[in-house]
Amino acid sequence: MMIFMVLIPVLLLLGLVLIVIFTKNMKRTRLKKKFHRNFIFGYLLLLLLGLVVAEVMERKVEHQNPPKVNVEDVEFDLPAAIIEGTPIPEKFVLAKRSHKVKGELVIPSFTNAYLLIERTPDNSHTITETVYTPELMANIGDENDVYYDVTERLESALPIWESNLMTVPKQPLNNIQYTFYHDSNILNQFTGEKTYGYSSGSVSRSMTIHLIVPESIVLKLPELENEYGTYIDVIE
Amino acid sequence: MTILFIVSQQYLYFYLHYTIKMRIVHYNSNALGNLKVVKFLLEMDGEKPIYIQIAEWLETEIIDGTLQADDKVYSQYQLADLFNINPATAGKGLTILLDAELIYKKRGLGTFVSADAREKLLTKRKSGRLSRLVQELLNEAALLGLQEEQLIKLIRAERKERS
Amino acid sequence: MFTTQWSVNELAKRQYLFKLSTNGAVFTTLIVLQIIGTIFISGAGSTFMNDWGEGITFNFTSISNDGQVGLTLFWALIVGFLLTSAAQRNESFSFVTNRLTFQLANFYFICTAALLGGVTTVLLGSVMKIVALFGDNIIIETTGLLTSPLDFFSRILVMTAYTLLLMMIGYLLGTLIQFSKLFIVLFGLIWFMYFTFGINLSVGEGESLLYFYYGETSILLFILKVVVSVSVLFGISFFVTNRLEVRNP
Amino acid sequence: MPAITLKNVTKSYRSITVLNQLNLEIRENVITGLVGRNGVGKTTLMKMVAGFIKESDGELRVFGERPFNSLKVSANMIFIDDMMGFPDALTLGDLLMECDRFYENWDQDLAMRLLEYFKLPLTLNHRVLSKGKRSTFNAVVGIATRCPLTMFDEPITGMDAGARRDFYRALLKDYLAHPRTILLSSHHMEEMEDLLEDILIIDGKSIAFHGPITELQEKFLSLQAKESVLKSHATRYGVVHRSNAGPMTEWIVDNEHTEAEVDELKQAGIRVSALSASEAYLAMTGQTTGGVDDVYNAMERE
Repeated sequence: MMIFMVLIPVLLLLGLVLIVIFTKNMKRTRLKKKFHRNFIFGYLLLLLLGLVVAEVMERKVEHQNPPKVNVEDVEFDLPAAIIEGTPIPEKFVLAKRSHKVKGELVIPSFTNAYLLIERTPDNSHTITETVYTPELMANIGDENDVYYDVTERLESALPIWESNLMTVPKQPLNNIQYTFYHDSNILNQFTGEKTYGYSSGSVSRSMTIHLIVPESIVLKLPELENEYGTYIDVIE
Repeated sequence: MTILFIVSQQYLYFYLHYTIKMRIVHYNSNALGNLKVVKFLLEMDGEKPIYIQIAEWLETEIIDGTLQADDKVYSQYQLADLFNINPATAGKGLTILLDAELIYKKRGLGTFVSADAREKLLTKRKSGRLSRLVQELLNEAALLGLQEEQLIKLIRAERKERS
Repeated sequence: MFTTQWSVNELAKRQYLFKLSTNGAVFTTLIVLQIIGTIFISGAGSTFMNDWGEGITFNFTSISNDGQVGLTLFWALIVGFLLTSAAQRNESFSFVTNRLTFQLANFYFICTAALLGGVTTVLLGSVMKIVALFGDNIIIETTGLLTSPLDFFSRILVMTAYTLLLMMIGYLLGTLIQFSKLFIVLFGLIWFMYFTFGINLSVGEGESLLYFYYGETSILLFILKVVVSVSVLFGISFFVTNRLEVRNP
Repeated sequence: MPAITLKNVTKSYRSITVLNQLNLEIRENVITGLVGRNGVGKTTLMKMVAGFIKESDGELRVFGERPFNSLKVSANMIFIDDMMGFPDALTLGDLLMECDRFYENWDQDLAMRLLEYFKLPLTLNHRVLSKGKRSTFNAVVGIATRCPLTMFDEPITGMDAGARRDFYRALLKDYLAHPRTILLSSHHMEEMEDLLEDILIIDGKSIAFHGPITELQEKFLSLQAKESVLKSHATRYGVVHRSNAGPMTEWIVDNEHTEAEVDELKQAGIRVSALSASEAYLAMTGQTTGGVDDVYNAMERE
């Protein structure tokens, strides 16, 4: 470690020397006065053109920044809200369905979803299902911990019901691309724009399926002790 | 410059040929005005000072009639250009002639050849230079141990050959 | 006898024009650096990828003109340094100058270079923005020239100010080294100590010197700070160079 | 008023004194030759006059001004030497334009014609020129700037014989048309001596001679004979330099002879001749041929 600490300034110095030599050599090239002048003005013209194009494109190209969420709003505890019955914002609800099931409910093992089963002392054969959307929020180097809510871009597949069988299908592949631009922080000293760091993070939650199953229906769940076991909670 | 060179007329010789032994004597006048011999400037085998050459060249121009009496003489700048030398040096060449009264100045017009310049030069060459050459001859003869008759014989023989 | 009489201003102006015509390479170097930076550093952007099990791949490209800003500031330091070279002095002193006009011309040149650095860096922002606009799902967190012209010009001002500051620092370092080569040893030592033992030269917090400028929120105070700093840096350089002999063996 | 005045001017670098207590007046509008052996401080003197370096002690005035940091002196002076820094980025044509920018008396037409004559295309870069061509270009700049004080330090370095002749000719012609103070240093004194009015010889950190070149020519006589003859006849004159060239011994003596004395010498078989200015200079600074013989003679004796 100490060796590394000693090496850093040496390497930096070496880089500095290399750049000095490079710059000096630039001076020594046989480029003439006229070349430099044309080069500079050509470049400036190109940049101005770039500015105009950027201004026009910014208006022509459709883009809408995803909604921003503050860090404290990111962690809405959905399971707790479900269990405690506190109101859940409408935007989380992906589907609300009910199914007639006789005798038993068979659920094969699945991945990428959280299943919450609530038993009711009800002898009807109706299972109420509420599917809550998976969530994805990304922080792109925002030092103030503001997240972009990109949940809308996620595609998800709803559980499939066939008589007394509920299958949670494999979720479709979600490949989300974002291109992010901001001006260098140093330039924004007086513009009031945010400063961006160089680390990013994200918060995500998988799809939540909430089933209200009457007690008369026998549950046939996959082995709880398997590696996905924690994805299913049964509230008696 | 406080030192002023005056070239005494009777000791001033001009030479047409570099190979001939020559001697120029300079007099220096000090502030009191009495003349005192200070320096010799001799040209033996080496090259002559350029201003002497200039003076000489002008002399020759006067003797061979290229420059007639009352003709305008080259200015020092023309001479400088002509000989590729410093104008001050050229001026010094002119000064030699001025001091010898071979040329004269007309204010604002330039320098002109004196009426008696050619005459003076011819006399001087006869008396001055020739006698000087005779002196040189006698020096050489003494060195070789030649008698006067032998010397005269030599001269006669040379003359005969030429004629 | 004298035939020519120049005023200091007139001559400083002419020396400045002379500098502009002889130091075109300084600007060309900046442009080459910026282009290289644009292509290799920021052009590719920085891509972050997150993968959740089998389902989601989240991929985003962050584009900014940070790279160009860094390169331009680095260039500024080097250029300031190089302007003090013996060759630069000899070139100027081949023509009419004294040390004052030489210094003034250098200063004007530095200001020009700083302005060019400031303008090009900010304009490169819009070039980078175009690159971003070709991407998918664009997030743009900046205001353009038309949406808020004041912000746009404040960016140019800030960048120019920092470039100017760094150039003057490079210029002072170079001047001191020209004055005595012993300064190389001193600077080398400081540099080494700084990195090896983390000895902090600035009083108080680690970033206090930088924060003196960067932490300033009032644009007027910022300008004042920069002007005063540049004057002090230039003053020291001038004081040192005014006694410097040119082309001495 | 003299163009350049030095009163007790000393220049030293740390502990090394290069020029010691110089007193000097260079006349205005005169071409002065500056000669001396290598390293006697000719260039140092010129750089001081140019204001590049500062005198350590004494009073130096150029046109009545202290040259160090003087804009007036800089504007009215040009110093040409082969170390002149010209920017690489500029072509010869660009450089001429820069001269035009800085020098009021600059004659662009003359400069272009001279460059054309010397076969130096305007599109060339200064850096790619050969040594001789570079000297030629610098010399052209020196002539065409027509500065009231023009200094050339070894201007003919690397030039071929033709270029040297042309340079001296051009300098003279321009001087005749536009008289100015010119300071010219060169090792090739014999080539430039016709051009000079005054000569300044620096030897041993101080001035050995300063005055019209004709005065220098008249300063000495050369006596050549067998050593025994010289010893018996010529000992009363101050001998500046002795050397053995072949079987003859040459003594260079002060020229303070009467005519009779010279006759006497000649009768004794001594060859008496005048010296050219450059021979006189070499004698004064101990550079005449044969001087190095002493070294070998001394070694043989041991």
